[in-house]
Amino acid sequence: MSTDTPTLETGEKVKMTGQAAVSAALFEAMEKDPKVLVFGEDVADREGGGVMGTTRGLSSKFGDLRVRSTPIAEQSIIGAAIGAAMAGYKPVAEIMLMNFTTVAMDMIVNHAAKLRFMSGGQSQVPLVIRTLTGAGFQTAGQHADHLEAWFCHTAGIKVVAPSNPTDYKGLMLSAIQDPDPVIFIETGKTLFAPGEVDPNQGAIPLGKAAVAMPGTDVTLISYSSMMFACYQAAAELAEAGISAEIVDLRTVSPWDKETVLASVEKTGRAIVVHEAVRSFGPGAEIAATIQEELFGKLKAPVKRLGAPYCAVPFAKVLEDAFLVQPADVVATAKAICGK
Amino acid sequence: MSTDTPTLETGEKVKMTGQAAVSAALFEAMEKDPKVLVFGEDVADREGGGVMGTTRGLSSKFGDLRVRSTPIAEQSIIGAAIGAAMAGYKPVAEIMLMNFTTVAMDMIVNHAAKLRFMSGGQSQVPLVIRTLTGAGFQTAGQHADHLEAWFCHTAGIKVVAPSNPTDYKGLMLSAIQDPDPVIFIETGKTLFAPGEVDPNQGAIPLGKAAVAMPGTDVTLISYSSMMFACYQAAAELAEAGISAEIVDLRTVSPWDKETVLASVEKTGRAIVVHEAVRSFGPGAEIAATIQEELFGKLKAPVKRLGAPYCAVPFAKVLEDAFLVQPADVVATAKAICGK
Amino acid sequence: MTQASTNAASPDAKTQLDIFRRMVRIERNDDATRTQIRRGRITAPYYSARGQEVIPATISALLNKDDKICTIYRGIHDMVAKDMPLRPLWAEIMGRVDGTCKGKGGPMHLTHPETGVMVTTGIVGSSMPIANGFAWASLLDGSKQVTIAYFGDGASNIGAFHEALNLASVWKLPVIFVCQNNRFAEHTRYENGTSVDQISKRAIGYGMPGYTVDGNDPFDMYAHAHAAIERARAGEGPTLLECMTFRFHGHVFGDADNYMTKEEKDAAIAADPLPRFRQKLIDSGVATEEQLAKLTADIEAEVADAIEFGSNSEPPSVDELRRDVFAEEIPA
Amino acid sequence: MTQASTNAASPDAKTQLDIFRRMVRIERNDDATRTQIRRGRITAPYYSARGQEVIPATISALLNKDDKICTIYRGIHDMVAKDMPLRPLWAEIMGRVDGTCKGKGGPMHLTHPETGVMVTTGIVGSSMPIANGFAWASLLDGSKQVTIAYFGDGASNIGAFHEALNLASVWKLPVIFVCQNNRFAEHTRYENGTSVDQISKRAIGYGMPGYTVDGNDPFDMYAHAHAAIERARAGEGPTLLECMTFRFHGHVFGDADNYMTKEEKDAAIAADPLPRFRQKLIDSGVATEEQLAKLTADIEAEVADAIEFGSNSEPPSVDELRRDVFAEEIPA
Ligand SMILES: Cc1ncc(C[n+]2csc(CCOP(=O)(O)OP(=O)(O)O)c2C)c(N)n1
Ligand SMILES: Cc1ncc(C[n+]2csc(CCOP(=O)(O)OP(=O)(O)O)c2C)c(N)n1
Ligand SMILES: [Mg+2]
Ligand SMILES: [Mg+2]
Repeated sequence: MSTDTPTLETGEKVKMTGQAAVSAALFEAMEKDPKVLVFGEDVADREGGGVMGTTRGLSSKFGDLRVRSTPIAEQSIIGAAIGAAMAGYKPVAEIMLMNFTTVAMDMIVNHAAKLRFMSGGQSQVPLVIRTLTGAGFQTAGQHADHLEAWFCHTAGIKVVAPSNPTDYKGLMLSAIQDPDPVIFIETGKTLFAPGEVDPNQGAIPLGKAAVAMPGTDVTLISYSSMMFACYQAAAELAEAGISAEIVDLRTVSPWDKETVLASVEKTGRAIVVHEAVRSFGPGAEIAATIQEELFGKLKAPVKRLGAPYCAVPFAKVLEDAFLVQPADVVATAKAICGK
Repeated sequence: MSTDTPTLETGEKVKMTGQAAVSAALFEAMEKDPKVLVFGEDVADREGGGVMGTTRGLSSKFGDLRVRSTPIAEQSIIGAAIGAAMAGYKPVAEIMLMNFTTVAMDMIVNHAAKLRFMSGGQSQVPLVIRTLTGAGFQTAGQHADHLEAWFCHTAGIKVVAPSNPTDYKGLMLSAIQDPDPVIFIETGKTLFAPGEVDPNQGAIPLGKAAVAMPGTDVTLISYSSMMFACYQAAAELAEAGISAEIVDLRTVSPWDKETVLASVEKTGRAIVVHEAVRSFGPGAEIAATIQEELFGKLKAPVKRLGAPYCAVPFAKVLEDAFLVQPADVVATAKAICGK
Repeated sequence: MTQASTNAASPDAKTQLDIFRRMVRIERNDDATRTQIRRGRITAPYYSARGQEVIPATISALLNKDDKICTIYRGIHDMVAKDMPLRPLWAEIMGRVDGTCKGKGGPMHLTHPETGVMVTTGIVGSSMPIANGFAWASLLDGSKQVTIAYFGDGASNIGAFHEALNLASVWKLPVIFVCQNNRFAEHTRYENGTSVDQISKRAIGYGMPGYTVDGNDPFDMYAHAHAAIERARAGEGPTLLECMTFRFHGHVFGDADNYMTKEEKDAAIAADPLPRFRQKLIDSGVATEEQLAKLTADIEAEVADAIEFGSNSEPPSVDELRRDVFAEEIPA
Repeated sequence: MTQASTNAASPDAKTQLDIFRRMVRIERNDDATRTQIRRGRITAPYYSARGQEVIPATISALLNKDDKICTIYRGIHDMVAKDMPLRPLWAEIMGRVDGTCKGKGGPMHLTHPETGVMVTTGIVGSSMPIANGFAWASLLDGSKQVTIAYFGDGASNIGAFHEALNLASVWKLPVIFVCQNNRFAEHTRYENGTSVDQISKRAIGYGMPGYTVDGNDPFDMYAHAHAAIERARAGEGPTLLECMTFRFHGHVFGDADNYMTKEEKDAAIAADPLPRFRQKLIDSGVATEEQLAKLTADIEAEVADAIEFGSNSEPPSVDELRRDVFAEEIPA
């Protein structure tokens, strides 16, 4: 994986994966701001630059103090990030997989998210937690959970979940610059899918959704890997004469109510689609808000699609059934559009 | 605090606090089933029978092996509970305060909740996690969080949150007998409020809500401490000519859809009230479900009342503003009833 | 390699052969697994323990069927050593309904309580706190059962290790903490993540005996595991065993290994404990070449049969997503 | 009480007086706090550190203003020792807008970065991992700053302790882990929760120096803290200091104390380090009775002024719920 930002004419896009985009953002941010740090398990080049290679090259370029591999000790990873952030640095800490945030929840929730508030604004904790997750690779019950709902429910930490290389780059740049803690969710599916990226892609503001595809009959609200299912569903729906608008939240908390409500007000119908378990999932907040804000203006109930209430299963056939499929989106959209 | 179950004529109720009710349930369960264990920080009588005294007397009666004080090490508390539960015991483990579940999330979420599923049903983990929380005592940002939404979103663990002494007793008895993990939430406000309890009070099934007060105009859906705000609000609403029905969920996950939907179908209006932060809180799931199931039948949007998006503050004036007050419930109910 | 026990136990001929049988079963099974992955017939991530056979083989030779183990993602060798039947094991790693976990757990969460394989976890460090619970249950039962918590060197740096060893010591639990120190945690070399030269020294901080053992030497392993198990059965409490070893195939199947030097890897493979022990059995007259060849052939047949069994098993029904979440099935 | 350092540093007369001043400031402040609680003028839970004054008083005498501390719910003594101004401290514990945290943190989360009081936490064990971050920042800055992580004996049994000490040692961070061993964790006696007779022995498991110190003796404290701080400033890495002490008022204000014997409590109070050190200063001619009386009177005036200040400060506006969640205020 090449880690240098390609030099091209402005406007000319380059093909890169989400991973290359994250890597490019890290290189740029570290280059520009000596306060940016990167650390986590195996992130330095001595350890291969990350198990996935996302941080490859950084330690060779920026030195072993700014880019550090850590012991397997997530509490101490986030703890060190908090202290360094409060002392003026901008750490990008990696928790290899989202399920491993479970051993660092105290540090994330009781400290990182709260210290600005509890200190009455004396302190700030500008850290980024990069973490990878997502089913589809048969890693089973402890390596693929989408736990963003927990962090969305935690006041004081932002939750970012890009779906494409451009957003990976732009949102990472913003997350690093942000004065508050951000959890930055990467997924296997989105990280390795290539896309066209402006080589000069700058920061994309947090908290702003994108209308990824315009439409008139139904709004599909999604983020992260499930954007793929939405695109595919929208294509199938178009054939069936249903025009779907797709909103990519990009930041799940705080989420962009204005964009979502404007879209649903227009279409009159909404389906929230995420990989996380449906029950008490992020989609519930969005559905509850839509029905409240657009009461009487909806043509159908707000629908939610998410994983069933169980752990991520191992067998491929079960994993496929666990994940929302484009066909589920299509069927739901047809049902609420009365087709 | 007396720990013996009072002996009275059947039907004659006794006055006791939620704490006495939990204690009575523990005594009964341990008496009846030698597999029931109790442990956690300071729970044995050598350490005073719990910081709050809830487990007082148990170790003297049932011995130091069945009732054990632990080091301050919540991962090892839950870990030991999991192993013992899988080996055929029924441990009631205490995590002193709900914020401290953050250091045991891996054990609770990745193991206790998933082991039955991941093992294809070979294993079961019948443990109860007792934990205390709730604002109102100026314990500030790290001692009063209502984190039940996290556990509701976690497949495989039940979430129980009693609001009165009878339910404390009956739900604790059920939680102990349940073949699956249960998190049992106690709050300072509900634990020390006295109520009338049938001395022979038996198990109350998990997953069943109670219509705590019948009404016709609006349904207040709540649980735990916020039931007090709902009762007070209902009294004030009655004076204003609004008849509120109050549903006490008792079990927050899996929750009793039938009872809630039947009530809201009748009243046409619903307000979900909880102490947890409103954003991405448990109320979102309930509101999202109601609007979906009762689309077109509602007279008003489903409303949600919960804490604002911030940490629990220290100053009394802030803490009061942080907590949903009866007046907030009243104002919301009046607004959706058009009064 | 460690403080010599005054009266160290030594495996008799029969036990030596038993240890060897378990080692071969592990090795043949591992080899077959990697072959099946290469052929695309298994699609799960696989953490080979090739090179680490002696540790669980020796320990299992000292355990009863009802003794328990809690192991990790790199733990199929621990299960095979504990005499877990291979048919449901293979069906499981192939994601089939006849798997021990009906295909729901897969290789990282394979369990088989019948043979004492209680928990297999993918979260570093988590085998230890849970093992304490089984050990506590044994105390309560008044049984003489022991529980083994297997984990890696990297896991000794995480909080769960500390909490578990402290609790086990305060409660004098019949548990043995077996660290399989293969000198790497994913891509991180031991000394770059661990602040002490020997993990066994951490036992001092828990008032617990701790030993660094040659995890590739069945005799050293036997002596120390025997003492630890006896101690646990006698109600004297836990022991920490740090068993030095090496993993031949990197962290995960497909790992490029370039965080280690070719020399150290070559040296470790050259010191492969399996042929060494095989030769020793022959040289010392414990077994003949023919016996061992037969033993290996029998195991190969068992593995082949298990693969066949797994391959012929059906995938689970999607209804399984609603089963085993709770005791009661979730309605469709 | 511990291995004698070969050239142990000793506080000169001026430093002794400085340590004493900090002790009195802690004690007078604590006394006033308990009085105000009894009068119902403070409603928060209060964890008195009466009896533990020597530890932070001595350490703070060795620190610069820009050195940092991370402390715990039982930590107001640590803050006062670090020269945190009393006015905003009192306004904070009274929940007023002029508090350091505008009344939002309260006594358990009092901080004051200006004097190096960076984090005060109510979660057992959590001061340590965060302290590492400040120490890492000092390394990156190339400064000579050190960070102190205060914690209790009970906290040495939780995972965060282990992870933090290991990381600090591997990274050679300029941090000192100061355990205030008051022999109880809430109601649990040291040995009923802790598997080793001295927490300092756990340092062995992290390849780190560790000492058990008489935390009630300013001379023993000074010698060990001096060495640890010098070591940290010299880039040689962390030290674990286990400082033996006692808390006179139980775990939390109102605590019935019946988990300890009257004898041990009486004995501890009889050995109160404050009058002992006071007498020593006079006996050794470091200060006169009058000087010390004046010093105490000045501090009493400072405390009285701070109480007055806090009492006159307003409660915060409810708009504060929307502030400091993020840098940007949340719209109403
Ligand atoms: C809490 C947690 N953090 C990180 C990981 C990712 N991870 C999986 S295996 C591993 C290395 C473990 O090394 P070691 O304990 O030495 O065991 P080995 O793999 O060498 O057998 C890591 C970091 C994890 N599974 N769990
Ligand atoms: C993770 C966690 N578990 C439990 C508690 C409850 N608790 C508060 S203080 C305390 C005792 C701590 O003892 P020690 O570390 O010795 O400090 P001391 O109070 O004696 O100063 C406990 C168990 C907590 N705050 N955090
Ligand atoms: Mg290893
Ligand atoms: Mg203590």
